[in-house]
Amino acid sequence: MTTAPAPSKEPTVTVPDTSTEVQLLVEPSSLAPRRRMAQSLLRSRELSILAVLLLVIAAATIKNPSFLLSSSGWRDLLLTPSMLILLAVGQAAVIITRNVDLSVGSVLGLTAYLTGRLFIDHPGIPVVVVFAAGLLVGAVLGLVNGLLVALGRVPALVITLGTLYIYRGLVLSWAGSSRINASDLPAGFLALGTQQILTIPVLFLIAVVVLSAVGYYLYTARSGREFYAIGSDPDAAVLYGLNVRRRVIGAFLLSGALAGLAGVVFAARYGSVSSDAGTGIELQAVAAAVIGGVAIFGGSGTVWGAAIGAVLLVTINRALPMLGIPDFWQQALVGALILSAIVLDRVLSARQSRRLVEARDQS
Amino acid sequence: MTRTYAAYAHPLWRRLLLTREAAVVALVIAVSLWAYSNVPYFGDQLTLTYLLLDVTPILLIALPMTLVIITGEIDLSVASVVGLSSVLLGVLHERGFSIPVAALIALVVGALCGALNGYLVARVGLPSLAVTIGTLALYRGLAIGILGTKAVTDFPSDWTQRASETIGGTGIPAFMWVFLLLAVVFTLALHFSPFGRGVYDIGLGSEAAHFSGVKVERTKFVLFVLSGAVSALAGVFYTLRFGSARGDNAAGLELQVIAAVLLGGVSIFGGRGKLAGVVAGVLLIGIISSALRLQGITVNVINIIIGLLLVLSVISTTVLAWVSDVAARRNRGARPTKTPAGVGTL
Amino acid sequence: ATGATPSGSGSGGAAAKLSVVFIPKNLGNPYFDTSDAGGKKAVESLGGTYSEVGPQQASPDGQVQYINTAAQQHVSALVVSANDPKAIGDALNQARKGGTKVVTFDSDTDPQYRDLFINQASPEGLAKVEVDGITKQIGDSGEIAILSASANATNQNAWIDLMKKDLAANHPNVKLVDVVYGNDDDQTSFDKTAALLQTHPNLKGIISPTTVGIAAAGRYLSTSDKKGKVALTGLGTPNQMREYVKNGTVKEFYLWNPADLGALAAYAADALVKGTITGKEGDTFTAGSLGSFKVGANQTVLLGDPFAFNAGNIDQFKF
Amino acid sequence: MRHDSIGAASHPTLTLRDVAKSFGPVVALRSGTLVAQPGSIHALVGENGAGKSTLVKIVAGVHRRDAGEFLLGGEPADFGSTAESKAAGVAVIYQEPTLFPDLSVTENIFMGRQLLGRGRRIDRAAMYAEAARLFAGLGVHIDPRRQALGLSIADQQIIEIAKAISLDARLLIMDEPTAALSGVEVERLFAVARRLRDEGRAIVFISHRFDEVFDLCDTVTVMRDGQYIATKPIADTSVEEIVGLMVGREVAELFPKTPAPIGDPVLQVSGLTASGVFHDVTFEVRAGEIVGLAGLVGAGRSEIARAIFGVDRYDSGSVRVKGCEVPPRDPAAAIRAGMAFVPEDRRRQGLVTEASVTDNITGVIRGSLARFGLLTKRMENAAAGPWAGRLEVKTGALDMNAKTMSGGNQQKVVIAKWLATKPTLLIIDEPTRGIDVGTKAEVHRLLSELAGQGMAILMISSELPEVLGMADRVLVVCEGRITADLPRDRATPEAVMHAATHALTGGHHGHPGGHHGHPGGAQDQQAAS
Ligand SMILES: Nc1ncnc2c1ncn2[C@@H]1O[C@H](COP(=O)(O)OP(=O)(O)OP(=O)(O)O)[C@@H](O)[C@H]1O
Ligand SMILES: Nc1ncnc2c1ncn2[C@@H]1O[C@H](COP(=O)(O)OP(=O)(O)OP(=O)(O)O)[C@@H](O)[C@H]1O
Ligand SMILES: [Mg+2]
Ligand SMILES: [Mg+2]
Repeated sequence: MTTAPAPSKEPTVTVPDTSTEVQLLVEPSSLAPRRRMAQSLLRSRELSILAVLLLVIAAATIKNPSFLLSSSGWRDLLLTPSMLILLAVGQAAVIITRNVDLSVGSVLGLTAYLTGRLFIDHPGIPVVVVFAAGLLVGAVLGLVNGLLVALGRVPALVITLGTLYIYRGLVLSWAGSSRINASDLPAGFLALGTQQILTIPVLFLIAVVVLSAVGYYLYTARSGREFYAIGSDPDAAVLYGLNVRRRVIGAFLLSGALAGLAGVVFAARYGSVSSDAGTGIELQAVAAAVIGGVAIFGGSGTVWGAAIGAVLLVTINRALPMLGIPDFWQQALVGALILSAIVLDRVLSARQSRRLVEARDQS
Repeated sequence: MTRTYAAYAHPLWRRLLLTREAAVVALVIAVSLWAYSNVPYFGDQLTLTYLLLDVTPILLIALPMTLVIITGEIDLSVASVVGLSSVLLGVLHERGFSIPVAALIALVVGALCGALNGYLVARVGLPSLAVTIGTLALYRGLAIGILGTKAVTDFPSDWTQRASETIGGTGIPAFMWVFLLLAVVFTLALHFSPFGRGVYDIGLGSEAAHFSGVKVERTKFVLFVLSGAVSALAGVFYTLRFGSARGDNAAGLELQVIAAVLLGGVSIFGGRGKLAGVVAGVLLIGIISSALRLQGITVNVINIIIGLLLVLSVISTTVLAWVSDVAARRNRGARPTKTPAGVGTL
Repeated sequence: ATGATPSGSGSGGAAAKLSVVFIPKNLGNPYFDTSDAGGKKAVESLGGTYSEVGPQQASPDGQVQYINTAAQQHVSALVVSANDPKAIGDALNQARKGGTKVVTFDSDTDPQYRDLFINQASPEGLAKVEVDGITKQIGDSGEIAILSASANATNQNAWIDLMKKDLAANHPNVKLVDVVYGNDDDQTSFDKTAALLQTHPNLKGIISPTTVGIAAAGRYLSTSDKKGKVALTGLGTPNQMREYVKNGTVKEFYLWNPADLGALAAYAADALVKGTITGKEGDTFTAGSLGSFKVGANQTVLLGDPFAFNAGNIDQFKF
Repeated sequence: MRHDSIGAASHPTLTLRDVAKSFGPVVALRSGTLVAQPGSIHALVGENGAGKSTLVKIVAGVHRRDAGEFLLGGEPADFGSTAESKAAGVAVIYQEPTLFPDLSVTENIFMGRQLLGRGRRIDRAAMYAEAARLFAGLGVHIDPRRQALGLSIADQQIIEIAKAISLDARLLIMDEPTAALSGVEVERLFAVARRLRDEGRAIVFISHRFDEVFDLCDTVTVMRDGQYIATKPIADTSVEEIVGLMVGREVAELFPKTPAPIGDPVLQVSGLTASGVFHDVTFEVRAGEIVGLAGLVGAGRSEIARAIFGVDRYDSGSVRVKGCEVPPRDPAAAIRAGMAFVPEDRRRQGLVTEASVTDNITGVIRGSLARFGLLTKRMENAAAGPWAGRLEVKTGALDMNAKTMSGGNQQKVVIAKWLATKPTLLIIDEPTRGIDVGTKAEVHRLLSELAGQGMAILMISSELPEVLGMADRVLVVCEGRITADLPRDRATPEAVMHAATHALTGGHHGHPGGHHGHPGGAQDQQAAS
């Protein structure tokens, strides 16, 4: 037996041969940190979607300056997508774990109606309590999804398709044909729908705060990173000893809570709620995430991308009439946009993996 | 010295009766009997007619959808193809095309829609869930774009009547012949042909199927094309039955179709399921809806019931496996042999 | 419970108890809530059974299912607001074959598919009152737009045609720049209003001849910097519009009394079922406290003139 | 029979006694026994399917044992998840790399236990630095920030190793970590392993390469068919003895290739190239001939076979069967031309494990079974029965799921499926991997018999004795090139190993047991060969 070098504190090992040591010494990267950051930013999906968004805004503004430059234009630009941002952020978190949540539209409808009911049945209830109630009810509904998916070990698509029907059925039974009108809601709450702080709408601020919190969590928390690991390879995640069930339940809980919050936002923004509020919006939320670069089979993408995707979807809808495209064609354009996003994603990732393989071959 | 084997581990009755399909069929019979004796007017011929007319589009689309899901893919764009073919039928009719010619063109366009899905999924290798969410928006957008939210309603009445006329005095819509024909074709293709075995193999292990010479790409492509064409046929029927071509016809139908297919015992992971179960699943939803409507119960409760059936039907497998696992463990008296496994995914 | 024999009433509902099914364009629509409530009161005062069913979204295929169900049940009368003048025709005729009387109200089908149409107001009158309202508010010149329900809603389209004619003939300086469709959906109507204001910066007025539309437009306008600068009028219910009349977004809007409309439809249905009228021109019947009505041309009964709601009178109305 | 190798340390780090584990009908482990001492490297050897990986996974908490004793540091242990075993100080390198392709290399190393900075925030800079240090220690050149996607198998293995080392565990288990590594990388790994040993940790090392076992380890435990056989100090044993214990019989008797008349060429491959994978591969296989394709794992043998069969693409070259060109990328055409292909990954490529025995056996021929395009279960069962019988597949009924069968029986089903196509050429990749000894002999007899009937057989095997025993001619593949074509009489282990390692820079081959490694051992061995 030879004696190995004395154990050092650092987990480094003296490399057997000095000549190879020099040659093989690893540099973290040959690029300066700032340039590397700039490069990876330039290549990121988020940035390319943002560029498309800015292009759309620019085109619409040139055609009609009030699209951006009037005070309503600026406000609507931020306000209109707020609700979809919330949904897309939750959806992105779920998709990153290689699941999907189709029930968000129904959850939104339920909490939107709940919001109105609370104001009608408990006059004078503080707005904060209503927001908390929406968040909580959404979280509970999301938890049900999460438990069914994680404990039942059944596909999320089927479960949330089922709960889409169930939750919608609950709203319909509860609301019947009654509806919430603006006059049922207190002025202070309705004002939230349009209030601005330094020209930034409050609802948009809420969306951005949520987005930042979730984005920060997913990027910097251990458990946040585990969302990605689980989506990237669920079997490997089990071998790593990650608590897959807890994270999946957590993702659904988050998505439900944000859909619940979006329901309250819906009530504040539109001022009237009928029992079919939010019908069909789940596919928009999935589409926003996909456009924003969240891979449908999990593991990659960011909530920032999903949020930009949501803004792009909504803004395109608003800009097309301005560009002289009849609004009837908008949906077709959205479809084409989704498809090109997926195809682009494939092209980029193919190029990326080719680049990585080449890098390996050369090293 | 060669061994000989029993073909089956279980007798025929067990293989027929202890299956998901049998359970759904039993449920259909039970619900029908209950409705027949408890729901006023459920026994009427008219009920049968309307029930079948209502489920016909779902029945039609469920046929190719079953095959698509068995290969492990999904097609969310079907309802949009229904809308698009409806609009085409309307617009072409307005331009003076005869109904058969317009319908044929609609079918071709439907097949092309399916071909785009198939190309992106099978050839390019993109996930079908994402692709068909995109084409769901695209095809619906084209439908609405072509016609706006206007409607074409002046279809010749002999054609609109043909869509809902019944066979003699049976109360069964004549259009069921078309479904029956397609159902026979799809059943032979899926359950009694080499092609169908390939479809199952792709769903159970597409790599192994590829290694055995199954043309995985081509099979998937063909199935998406079929899905588009049959959806277009459903669109033609839908248009003539309601005498109205609108861009938003059948919006949301895709989820009903998928719910029915899954309820009928098809696994969303692919590889499992039978057309008989799917047809029973569609009928089950139709019968429940019809019976509840006749009792004056509205869509909300129907929604809840469909949702619950769907959730219960998928977790039942897990629950049953868990129960038999517990039972086996108790018999063996061994320590738990738990193996952590990944949770269900898409 | 029925056995195999088709019970109920195979041959006309004369012997059976009066049963009336109301099918609005869609459920959850406050206008129809009010009108159907009026119908309910009337049906019950006549000793009949009332029910209301309908689709979630305002589409003809959704309505057909409920018409079919009513036909299966052999109800004595159907009161329908049609989402399409033709698409639900076959289903209605099927029901009539089974002995059900069909009354349309609010939005008509082609005459061959129903026994009677209860017209809330003459289309000419409605179109005129809305055009007069908006032109007065904008000083008879400038751009206006219309926010309608779905693009194939029979009544709205008829009114829009009449408005266009009226504008061309009597208001040469007022330009109708756009007609958009909110599909009687809160969110869509709201977003369309926003788009309308952005696309046409010089817009001075909006007519929304649908209650969901005018409420959504009122909500958007009252929260935007165009409040008070863009006039809004149309057909709305006082409960939904109270807020916007009081905060000055809307000066005046119009509507008949929907509850009366529903009640009149119910009385007409009853008269048809009892056989007091057959629906031909010149028939007369009494509609409870609403008085006596006469069937006009095209088997149509006219409710009366629309009513103008404004800050001065809105608090007297609770519907 | 038990033999605790290194004297009486206070407590062995790991003690397993008579541990058993079954997967449904498959008994993976009957009585696994292993005692690993601190400050010692313990080799675990045994044939494919002996149950080594299963044993490892029980210690790691992936599986729970059905029976037996499991002590860690003298304390009873029973892990329900890998998190628990990690917490108890067990680090495992699994046989198959388990990386998250979407995440960076660094995240892969630290997932679940990332270094935290202020506010429990992940400290990426510290992690990158730490990863760079780990890689420097292993002497490899991997950018810590790059994505794991696209890494070579060797690089993936390095990352697994870095991951395990960084765990600072008292017990490190490595399940075939060297399978994909080159000589230099192996030497660096060994240096690290020795250092860890000298720090007093216990290491369990699994490998099929005896030279490595004798180079690195202190003690060796042999397993066979899920059973503990023996534990020996390395110093007191020899390769021959270990092989004897592993196989349980004389090696030679396993490979009863009987000479058969060699006929015309059936398969002619010329100039086959797929850039980055294999280059200019040219050879032929004749009727009645068994050609063995030997080489190290990762040499590209499977890729060559897959390209010939049309599953994978290739850039240039041609494949002919009986003189007719076979189109590329079309397995169906290859099958029509008379090819059959038993792939190496039975569970994913060979079988549709979720389908029945019948469905699998008729999987390729059902097109020809169909009458008027129609096919019934009855027709399929009638066709499958005789083939299952001929290979003596042990199953209750033909509609049993292939999943429930043992590996050997599964392999019989795969072979039956291909024999049913009546091929003229059989390509068989790792014919006996994970198959028990009895079945192995049956498979060999069958191959021999088929060759005798005039079938051309191309056999890929990582088991040198199998190749040498069965093949009429041995082709050796090294780094994607054919480096030797040896007739039976010239195919000695030395010749094959020389050709197999010919192009490798730090190849370590030759005589096992000779060198007890020390830094710079790679160069020494190179010189010795
Ligand atoms: N999850 C499983 N389900 C069913 N059978 C399994 C499973 N895992 C392993 N086996 C079976 O258990 C037996 C032992 O496998 P194991 O992987 O432990 O062997 P090994 O000694 O590691 O072989 P190798 O040298 O090929 O890695 C094999 O027959 C294998 O097919
Ligand atoms: N860049 C890569 N990324 C992922 N897998 C790879 C890569 N390169 C090679 N592999 C895989 O590594 C494995 C070993 O390579 P290969 O099949 O060429 O070796 P072999 O000589 O057939 O050895 P064996 O069959 O004994 O493993 C194969 O499964 C191959 O697919
Ligand atoms: Mg192993
Ligand atoms: Mg191989």
